[in-house]
Amino acid sequence: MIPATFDGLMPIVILMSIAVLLFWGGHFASVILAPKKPSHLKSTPYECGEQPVGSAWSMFNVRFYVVGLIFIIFDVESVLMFPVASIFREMNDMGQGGYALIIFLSFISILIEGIAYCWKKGDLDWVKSYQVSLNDNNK
Amino acid sequence: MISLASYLVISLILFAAGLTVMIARKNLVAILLGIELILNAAALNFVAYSRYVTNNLDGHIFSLFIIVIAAAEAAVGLAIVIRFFQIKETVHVDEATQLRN
Amino acid sequence: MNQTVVSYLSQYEFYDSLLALFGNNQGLLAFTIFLIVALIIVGLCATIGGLGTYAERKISADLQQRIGPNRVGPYGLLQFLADGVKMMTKEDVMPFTADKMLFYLAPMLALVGVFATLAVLPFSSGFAMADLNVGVFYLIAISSLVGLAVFLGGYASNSKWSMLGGMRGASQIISYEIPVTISILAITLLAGGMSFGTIVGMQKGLPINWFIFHNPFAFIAFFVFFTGALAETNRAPFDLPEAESELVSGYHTEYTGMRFGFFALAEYIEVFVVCGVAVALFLGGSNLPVDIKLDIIPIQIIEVVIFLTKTLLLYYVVIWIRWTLPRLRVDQLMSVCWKYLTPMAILNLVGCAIWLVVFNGKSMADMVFGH
Amino acid sequence: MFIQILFGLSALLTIGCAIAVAVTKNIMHSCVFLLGSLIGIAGLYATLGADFVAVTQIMVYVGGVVILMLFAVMLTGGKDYVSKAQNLLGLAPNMGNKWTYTIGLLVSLVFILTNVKLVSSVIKANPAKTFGNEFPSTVNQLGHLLVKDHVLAFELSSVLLLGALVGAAIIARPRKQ
Amino acid sequence: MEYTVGSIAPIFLSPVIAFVINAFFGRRLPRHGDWLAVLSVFISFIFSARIFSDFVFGQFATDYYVHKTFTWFDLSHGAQIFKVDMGIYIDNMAAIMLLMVSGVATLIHLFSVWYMDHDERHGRFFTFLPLFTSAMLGLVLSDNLFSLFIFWEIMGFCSYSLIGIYYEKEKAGDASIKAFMTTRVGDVFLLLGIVALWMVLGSVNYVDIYAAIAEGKFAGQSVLGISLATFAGFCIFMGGMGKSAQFPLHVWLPDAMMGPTPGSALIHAATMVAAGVYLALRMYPLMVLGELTTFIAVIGAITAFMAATIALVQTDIKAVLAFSTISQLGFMMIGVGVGSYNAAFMHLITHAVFKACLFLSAGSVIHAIHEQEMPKMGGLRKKLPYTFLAMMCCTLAISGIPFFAGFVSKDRILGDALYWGFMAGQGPFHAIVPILGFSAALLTAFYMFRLMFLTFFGEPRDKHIYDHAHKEHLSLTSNVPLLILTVFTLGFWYAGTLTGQSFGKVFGAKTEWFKILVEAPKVENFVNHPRQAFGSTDTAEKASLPVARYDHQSGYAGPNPDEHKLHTAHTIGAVASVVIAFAGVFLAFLMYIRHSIKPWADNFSGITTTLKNRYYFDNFYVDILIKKGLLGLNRFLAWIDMGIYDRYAVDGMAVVNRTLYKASKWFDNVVVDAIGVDGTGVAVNLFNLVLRIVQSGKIQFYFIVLITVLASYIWTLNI
Repeated sequence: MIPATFDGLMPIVILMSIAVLLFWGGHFASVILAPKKPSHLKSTPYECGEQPVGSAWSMFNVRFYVVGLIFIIFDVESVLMFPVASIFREMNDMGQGGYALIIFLSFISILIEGIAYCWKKGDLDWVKSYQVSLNDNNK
Repeated sequence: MISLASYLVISLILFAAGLTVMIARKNLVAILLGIELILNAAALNFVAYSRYVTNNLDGHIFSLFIIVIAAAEAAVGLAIVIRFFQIKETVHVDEATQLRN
Repeated sequence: MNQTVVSYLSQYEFYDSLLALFGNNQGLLAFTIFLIVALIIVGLCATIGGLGTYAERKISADLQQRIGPNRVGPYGLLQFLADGVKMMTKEDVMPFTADKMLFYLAPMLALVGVFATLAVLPFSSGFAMADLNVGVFYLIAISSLVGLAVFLGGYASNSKWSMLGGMRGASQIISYEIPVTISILAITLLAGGMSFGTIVGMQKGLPINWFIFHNPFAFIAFFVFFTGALAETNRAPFDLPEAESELVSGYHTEYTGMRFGFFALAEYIEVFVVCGVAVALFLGGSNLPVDIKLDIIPIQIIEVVIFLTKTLLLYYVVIWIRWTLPRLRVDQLMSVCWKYLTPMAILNLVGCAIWLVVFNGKSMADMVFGH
Repeated sequence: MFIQILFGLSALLTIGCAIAVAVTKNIMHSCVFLLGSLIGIAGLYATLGADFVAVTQIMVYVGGVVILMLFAVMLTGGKDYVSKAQNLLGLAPNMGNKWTYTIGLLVSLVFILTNVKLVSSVIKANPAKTFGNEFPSTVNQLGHLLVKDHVLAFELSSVLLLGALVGAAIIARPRKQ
Repeated sequence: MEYTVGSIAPIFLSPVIAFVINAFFGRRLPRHGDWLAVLSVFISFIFSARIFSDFVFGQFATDYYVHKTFTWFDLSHGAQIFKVDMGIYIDNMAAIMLLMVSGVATLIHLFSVWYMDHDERHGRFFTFLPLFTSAMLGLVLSDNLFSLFIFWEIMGFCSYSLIGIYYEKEKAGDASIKAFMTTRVGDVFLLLGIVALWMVLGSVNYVDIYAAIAEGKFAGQSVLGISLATFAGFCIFMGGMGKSAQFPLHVWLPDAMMGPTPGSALIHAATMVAAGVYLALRMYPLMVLGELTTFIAVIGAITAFMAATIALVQTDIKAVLAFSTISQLGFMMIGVGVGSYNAAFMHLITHAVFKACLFLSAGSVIHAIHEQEMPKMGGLRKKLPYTFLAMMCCTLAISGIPFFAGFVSKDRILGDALYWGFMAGQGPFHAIVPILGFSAALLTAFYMFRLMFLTFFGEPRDKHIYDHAHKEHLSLTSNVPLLILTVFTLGFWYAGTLTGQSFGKVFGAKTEWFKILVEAPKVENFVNHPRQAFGSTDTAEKASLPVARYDHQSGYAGPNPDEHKLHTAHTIGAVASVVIAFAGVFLAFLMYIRHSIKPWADNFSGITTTLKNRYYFDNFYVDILIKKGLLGLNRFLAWIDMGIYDRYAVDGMAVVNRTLYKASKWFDNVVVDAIGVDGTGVAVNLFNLVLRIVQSGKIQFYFIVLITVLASYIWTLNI
């Protein structure tokens, strides 16, 4: 096994730089090649030919946030599960598979509890979430 | 070679930036941004010490959990901000005066 | 394990002479090799991405009993070059209400996120640029930049269609990241590591050794992964962020010229990357089905060809799905993710863990053929 | 050599973006600069050989926290929402004015001066070390630590996240007015 | 035999799991999860049976034990050791106890499925029952007084919940509170005892205590001027008195019959009350060292006699059984006191079996006729043949008729008491113990047969009730548990050669396996006791079992030089108890079947009233202690409040105030108005300015303060 070196991280940086350079290059090319005839009407935001009214930066529904919320919790839980998952086979070979399984399953069970809660409370319903929570409050 | 001091200085600057954000900004979301910066400064210190001082991975574990807690804190904090906005129609921190008096 | 192109090449004699050529500066040599390989891969992927647009149009035409592009080059093969040139020569329009900085930044973020994933894609046992210990994990993490780019693109345009598309796109991408991540977690569990080298190395031999056939749960996990990946790349039937019949063009409504081109390029390369990851994780990657005694270079070429063949087959499937299935509604989209795919993915993960402990890491093939 | 370059780039990104977070007047830009800063920190983690932590940083922050913050900005009125009541009350603007910045910078200065003392003592206590170009994989060790030494924290973090999920969902869920 | 945690832990854990599941998901489960409770306890029973067969049939020596510990918490700092171990301690006694508890509990659970069917508190009942069982099993398994105390309290809580399960009934609520509070009195003492031991020994492990006794660590130690052994032993015994309902803390047990009958069977007959006796047996060396045995014997004798007399006049079928329980517990305490260690333990086991059976039978009767008053019963043996059979056998057993379990054990206790009282050369005062014991035995036989005759024999006294009684059919949940328990009321299970340790007279009760397997811990064996980590398999060598045989010439092969005398005492005791038992039965027969003797209630009305009022104990506690004592204290405090505080402090204050008022009026006019008001306004404004900055409610300001304070703290650090 060849130990990893920091040079192994080089491709990531190189590729990112290539992406940036490519972007700049393309941009530069378009600056050179593309015609430039700006007009006010041309640079209004597209709204099916109508004059846009107001800014698009308005308030959005909370359900977007709730989805993001569930996502971030799951994201973090999966982050914590990754190291455990990658030593799972090793522990199993060492004869500690049962222990690892219990640890792992109890972790996952709490995860499942979270999704079950959100499911029950209607946070996973895109349309109904508002009505469901209205009913909840009436109880 | 990179020394421990450089990491500490970076972390210090991060912390100071976060501190400035937290004090100077009046937007609750921006204050949360400052908190993230401060937490990251701390986590960076943990990892740096883990490599330069203790030579074990406990610092990594610490910063892992800092990240976890920061995520949880951001989730709950932003939820509170959103709720606050729904009630008060503003995210200005000095308007959060319900508990006054 | 942890092979990079450089460490792979360093096993051979000509590496030493190369090293001498660079004045024994290992870092510089590595940089040069990496740069060359990166350019090759980027070129390859850009070509594939470009050909992807051609293939998409050709296949869709086929499915709809049309001819499709046929003017530029033989069979219209050079159509994508023509498209590229067209984009470069289009006027670059930015809405005056836009957030200039973010408008500029968003396509770049998408491009960076997609290109950075290429670093760990295992084209062959020696042609992977980097085999990080956290390979798959890195890939998931860095590809979430694309979701951010979609959101920022939608936001920066300050157009209602873009904003809606951006919000939808971001929430869809982050939602579908969960089943994908958990399916990958199941594979990590089975392989006992996150590096692509480990994962692909575990699947040596006949197709029966692939992880998709390792156990029933992994089999389901593949489909969960693939569905989720389709949604993450905003492909039909999950192309809600850019649903042309509802949102004009979604988050890139306001993008023109080269910036639009970069968004499109990023999207097509991401589809390619996702297919490649599916191949590496579930379908045996670049492994040869049998041991062939050949020189190094031919084997590498064969492996690359195998990998590309599998990937392009999946790519075909993706296009096929796009032109076959109708688009989901946004509430269906969310319920598919949270109520079907995520519980299934968790179930698969639990199932794989239990399978691993109960059968002591044996696959179905091991039990049938008795290793 | 590469590691120094990586460190330099990351440090530049981190510090530059962190300062930009503090300086910019646009909350959306502030979030995006925070993203840059966090990616820079991930790079710094990479230079410390903490590959898993680095990727976790990207995964959680880039994929999660920053998107959540952007959502929150959108949900609280887009770019920079200033309520009418606020104008009437004559409060400082949301993104601060020169007075708030003066106070903030002063406190930061105090903090920096204080910490210079701490940092210098730490550096005195820890003689410089040099490391080779190699770094061992941390994933497996982290896994073992999580499963063995820190198993309680591991399980409890799951409970914490559950609590955060439930609590935040309850708080954020739309209600009848 | 190798014991791992996996083979021991399920005994305790499976009912706990059933409890948790039933507590959280019981409502969702079919039949409220009663099957789960039964199953879980049955699993415990199977694991216990394995341990039992290893220990008893494997003929382990008396001093062989399995002791596994793990560190619960360790707060040691330097030389100061503060470490608490938890663990498992199993010897022969615990093995037998485990089998008894889990077996009886299984049958009771099974019976409850039938008894509690269609009851509205079905789910709640089956939530607490497994928890209760697990606590008792945990108590038996525990290796130290701390964990014993924990399980002790869990049992207290469970009994509270089970007694008060019909909490809407005022009597049930009161009874549960009474049970809880009365046992709390004992528990406080128990905790005191544990703390006293802990302070001196630094450990409350049984083995550590035994070792300390052997090493003489108790010598010279004293608490409050009393020697430590006496103090700790007394306090621990007080705990046992509370739990085992000994005089004078017995008042809760009769009231505790308000709960469902199977609950009573489990709590107040078979297991929980046995915990006190079990504790006394475990701490026997401490009691001996503390010279408490006489005290214990006397308490036991008083309890036995007193409860037996009260039982004579009770008309509620469960009340009779409750008092008989107290009486039998008194016998056990006599056994502990007079040094008949294994007989006391044996009586604990036999009593658990037949008393559980009696309670279940009573439950069966109550379920059939929905009536608890015996005067309204009669002639039920035709309607309830299986219950009658079961109850008859148990009554024979409890009365001490030969060939039944009670005879075997009670006879030995009485024989030892006889020896202890008359022949061991002690003072004449000691004779009171055997006398009261034998009297109680007589009364036991009498009142139990009174119960039988009133319930099952004769003509039905209430035709209506009799006609509405359900005819009994054999079914797994209703009668079979009774019949199974009935089988084990036969004497030969407990006597003689069942386990093949010795060839001897089967019913002669002289070479019982109990005698060989269970004996008081020999403390000197524990001095260098081995400890094993919790997870390890058990590897300690078990000593081969010395076979004790009775020899007419030299007595037992035991250490007692007076074996021969003892044997004589036993012979006398056996004969006497047989005679007494039959006399009791005959008396009951004459009174309630032949009616040739009038029941004595009419002759001794004063005594009967006293007995019916249970010696006015409840009245004493309520009227004297609480009303007089507590209310008197209250009144005293009220007097202090009204008479002293009000009169002098408050009224005096008024006078002072009035004076001050005059002074301040002047002051107000001159100083305040002139200087104060305006000045105060200015001052307040100034003060406000400062305070407003500090107490702004603005989080950012707090943050600034925080950082500033932190910074200044760091500056003061000398680094």
